[in-house]
Amino acid sequence: MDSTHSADSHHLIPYRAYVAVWLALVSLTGVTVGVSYLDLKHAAILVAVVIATVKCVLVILYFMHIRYERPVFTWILVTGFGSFGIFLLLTFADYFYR
Amino acid sequence: MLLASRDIVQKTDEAWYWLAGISGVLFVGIMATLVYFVFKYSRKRHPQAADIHGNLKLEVTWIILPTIISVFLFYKGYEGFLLMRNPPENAYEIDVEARQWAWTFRYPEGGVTSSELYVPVNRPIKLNLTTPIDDVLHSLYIPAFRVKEDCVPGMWTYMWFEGDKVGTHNIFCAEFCGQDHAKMLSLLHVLSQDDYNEWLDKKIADRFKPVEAAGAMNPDSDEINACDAPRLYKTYCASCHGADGQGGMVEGARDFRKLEKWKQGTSILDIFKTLTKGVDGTQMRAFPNLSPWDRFAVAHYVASFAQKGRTDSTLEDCAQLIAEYKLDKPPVVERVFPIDAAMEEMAAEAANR
Amino acid sequence: MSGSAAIPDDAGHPVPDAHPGHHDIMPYDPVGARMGMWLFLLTELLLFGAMFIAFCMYYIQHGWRFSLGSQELSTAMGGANTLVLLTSSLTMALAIAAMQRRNTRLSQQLMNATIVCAVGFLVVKAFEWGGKFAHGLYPTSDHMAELSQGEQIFYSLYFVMTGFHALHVIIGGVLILWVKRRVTKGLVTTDRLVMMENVGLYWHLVDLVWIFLFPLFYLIG
Amino acid sequence: MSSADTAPALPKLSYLNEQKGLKSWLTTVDHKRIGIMYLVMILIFFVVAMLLGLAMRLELLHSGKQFMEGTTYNTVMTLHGVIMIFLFIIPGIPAVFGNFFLPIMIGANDVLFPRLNLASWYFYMAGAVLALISVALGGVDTGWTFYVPYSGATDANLLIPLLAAFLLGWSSILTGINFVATVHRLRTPSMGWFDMPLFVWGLYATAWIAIIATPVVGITLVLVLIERFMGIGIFDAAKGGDPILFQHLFWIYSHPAVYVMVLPAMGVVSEIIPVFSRKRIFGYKFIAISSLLIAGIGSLVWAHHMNTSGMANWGRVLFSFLTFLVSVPSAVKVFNWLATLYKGSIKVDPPLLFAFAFLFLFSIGGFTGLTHASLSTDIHIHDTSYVVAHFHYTMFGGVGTMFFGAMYFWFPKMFGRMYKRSTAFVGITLFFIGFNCLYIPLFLAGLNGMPRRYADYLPEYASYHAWSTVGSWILAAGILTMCVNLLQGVRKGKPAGPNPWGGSTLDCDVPSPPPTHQFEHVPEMTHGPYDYHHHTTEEVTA
Repeated sequence: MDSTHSADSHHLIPYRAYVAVWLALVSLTGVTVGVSYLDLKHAAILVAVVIATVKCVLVILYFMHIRYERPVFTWILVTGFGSFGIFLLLTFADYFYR
Repeated sequence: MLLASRDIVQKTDEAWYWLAGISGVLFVGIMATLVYFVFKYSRKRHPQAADIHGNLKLEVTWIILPTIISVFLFYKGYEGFLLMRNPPENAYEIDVEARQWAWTFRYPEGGVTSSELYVPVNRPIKLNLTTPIDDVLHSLYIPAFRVKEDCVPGMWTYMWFEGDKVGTHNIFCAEFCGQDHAKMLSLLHVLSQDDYNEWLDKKIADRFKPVEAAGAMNPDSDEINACDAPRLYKTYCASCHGADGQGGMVEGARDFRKLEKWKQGTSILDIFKTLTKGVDGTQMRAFPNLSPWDRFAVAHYVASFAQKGRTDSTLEDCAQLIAEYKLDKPPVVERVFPIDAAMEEMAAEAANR
Repeated sequence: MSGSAAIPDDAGHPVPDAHPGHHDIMPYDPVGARMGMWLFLLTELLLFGAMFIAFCMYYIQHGWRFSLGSQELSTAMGGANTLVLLTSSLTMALAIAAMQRRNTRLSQQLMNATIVCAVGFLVVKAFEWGGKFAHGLYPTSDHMAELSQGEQIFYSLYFVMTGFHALHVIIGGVLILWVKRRVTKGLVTTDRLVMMENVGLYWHLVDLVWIFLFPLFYLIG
Repeated sequence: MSSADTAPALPKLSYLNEQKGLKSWLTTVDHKRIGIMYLVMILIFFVVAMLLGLAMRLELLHSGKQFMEGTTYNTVMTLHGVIMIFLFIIPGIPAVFGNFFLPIMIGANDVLFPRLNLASWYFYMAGAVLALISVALGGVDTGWTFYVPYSGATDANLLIPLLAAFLLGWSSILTGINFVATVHRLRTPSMGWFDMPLFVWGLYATAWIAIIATPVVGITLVLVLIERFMGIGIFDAAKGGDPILFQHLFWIYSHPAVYVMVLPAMGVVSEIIPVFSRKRIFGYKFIAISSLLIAGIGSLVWAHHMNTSGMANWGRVLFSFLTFLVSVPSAVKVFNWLATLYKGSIKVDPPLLFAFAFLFLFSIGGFTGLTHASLSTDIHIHDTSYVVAHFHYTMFGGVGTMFFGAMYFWFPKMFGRMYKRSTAFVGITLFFIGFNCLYIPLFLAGLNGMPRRYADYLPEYASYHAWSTVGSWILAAGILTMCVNLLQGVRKGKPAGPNPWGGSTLDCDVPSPPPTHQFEHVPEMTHGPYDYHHHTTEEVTA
């Protein structure tokens, strides 16, 4: 059972690391709300999505431990997000040119 | 003409023959090889199999060859497609409305409509397709000209073709649309220019029958009944004024059941004028696309929402209005005529002179 | 069980089975279980992804009318909910970290905090939706029918997407309650933690979806 | 099933009879038993849908109404499509043969999540039961594509069939998750990625599509339900929605779904051809990787289904190009199979004949697919009976044929008995003749403009339809022969022994039928999955 145990308990991440990530997430939320008051027209949605993506990566890497999992997990994620991205892009090929 | 529809047919068929030819050769080749191997290397003749793992050169060859063929065939299809999606600018435009389960073709001249499509020969025809917002998808398909396009609610799509000889062809609905999908058929009549003119003249004459006061004022007259006022009202008025004339579907749309404060009067003739000219400063627009008989029919229908208290007009008033708008003789309908055809005609006239 | 017990562990070596002879009990394979969970999360992602695709395409078609709709939504409420969810994500991650350190009591308290956040989120959401309904802004309402098509589709998407998200919050909350019970009963321990980790992953996914929903709906006005 | 132990040469105990009684089946977590349970249900639904198909052909025997009204025909057509696609061909090979053989072929005793596996079966059954309930309520007439706005407008009860499709989607998602995780975690330690049998590669690629694409269609169908029952108009043009977006979301799943169907079938072909030509598969890595490429590129081509839908012209061009590209990995597979036969030692047994039938029919399906990828020709033949024929050549001629091919190949392993060889040949021949007689006329009718989903047709198409209907009878006779042969084989076939075809994959090392617990020890990979020379080389070194 020892080896099973070692399979399960990866890095013990210090509590304060989680809190630091949380602080970063909260401040990014503040930034995205703040930016929304600037009059950016259609760029607003792009900025919002970029900030959201950064937040998303933080959550995935630290809260969801992907940084400490083996590489195959990253590949699984890349496949999923990549497919979504490609679906989105290819659908744009219709709507942009309508 | 730079692009003619017979080129659509030709390009499409050409692409098809390329596809069928290359596919056929490959298919027969594969199957022949298969049969040959099965006989040549049957266990009886060839008891010990060779030990071959693979061959990189062969693999690369049969990756690159199909890729080249694919790109070539893609291009062949693209050529015809380019033609199909770029109608000539001087194309004769006809609007198509599909609904369960019938086609309505609307011509540019004076709102003429028909349920079968009539077009002049040797003239590019552009069809603008749509479906009413509460209907379902349809697809107009003319196999003889290899063209097809869906009719989508709330959207305009298009296609074009050109008939190169006089004849009649099938029109199908190709997008599944329910119970009578298989019966949603129509015909395409390609007519000579003269026959087409004759047909159009007759349709226009039917549509712009000179108006007489007695018929226009009597809601039960044959002419009024022929106009199908309920359908016209539903199509053009109900979205703002409501199915029961209650108004208020958009801000300021009048309630036809109450007769207070009508800006331009409440009589049949007043409503007719409103339909003809619209109301300035409001969303009420004019409806020149409706024939005079249509407008009288709608006016009667609108007036019927409020039975009591309406001021009636007399036959004399009506006669006066008919004279004012010159409704007693058929109007001159402007023909949509391609520039090059007009030039040719003028040249011919000049030559005759 | 020796045959299928050939679970490669982290190093790729087979792990001897804890229950030899019992075919129907699979060996404990935390990496496999997490992998399964991640694959499941991908399906959730694509499920919301389809709705995000719809959102983007309609945004292209209706652009500024979406902004009109967005102005009607309360940034304060949305922002508050964002903070609540982020905090709940933190407490859930900390709860797992506490379990890894064999601190069961702290872990349970942190899970309680997570559930409180979940309930708080739902309460704010209920007020928000309630406000919309009170203004006659709900599907099939007359007021909704009078709006422009762009605003109609914006609110349709708003109700559907935040609705599905709220459903996931509820499911996630129930899962956390369930896993907390298992911790209490001693079924989830530091050595067999994967069940709790997977619930945690699910909860973070709920957070992830909201991270995108919040700016797209509340901040484009 | 337990009658299997009467024959002397069969193993006394196998997964079939180690436990007895219906309950032991319904609560089993054994991947082999779950595979058999899928097999039974899938065959039942196949026969039902086949009868519906025969009824449609009979209605179309002559022009004019025979015995079905428009709506009745549309309902029968929808049911035929829904059952064949969601209950037969999508789960078909993965759920039956994947469940049974994937763990055995990678040297595991079960899938990674056995209870989830059973849950998938119950999801399948729940979907199936709902589908049957919807039939009892009068069926639906929307076509299996459930296109809006018609699916929002029809009078038919849509709630139950859409829920059924949703549940069936979950069934295949869960199976997909199970397969991917199993391949990653449970391969016997000595088996590297490129030591896996190609059938496993096919299943692996398929499972990925199921995971990635199925949720998209799942939520789309739910959105249609929400639109219909709660008045939220996501796709309703009157409320600012776009009906074409539904088609995008629908085909994002439903086009890759055809690869979900066909990749496992190609995997079976890749197993059969080397075994019967006693020769290592040619270009193993190319076949394996082409499976992934087909899955990958195949996910990017969905909008060629919408070539006339009114989407933007440049979108159509892009998707046409991508569609052409997907033909390349398919071609690579076909060429490699051919090369495998070269200098082999070929014995034409029934499974190999099925593989040849697959090559013939699927090639026709593939080549006619090019006419759909090509922009201008597709505009002409889109939504005509040409599509119907093309689709049936790939799906039925390809996947359906290989479903039966897999049956005839693995039947001895699954039941420990052999079917009648001569009857098998009769069955395949009838199947093959009937199939071509049924669908070739539809190609021709389509080229001449016969639209699809028509309950009736103009007299000029009469002869095509008459031929086609006659073909449907021959085809049905062939399928009947094939099924009866197998059923008789289950009951009184001769014992087959552990390795009747002389294969080299791990499943050939376990008894037929296998015991519940198939591997007592962790199996060692002493030779590759297609290494038919290993006996001789071992003897030589000894």
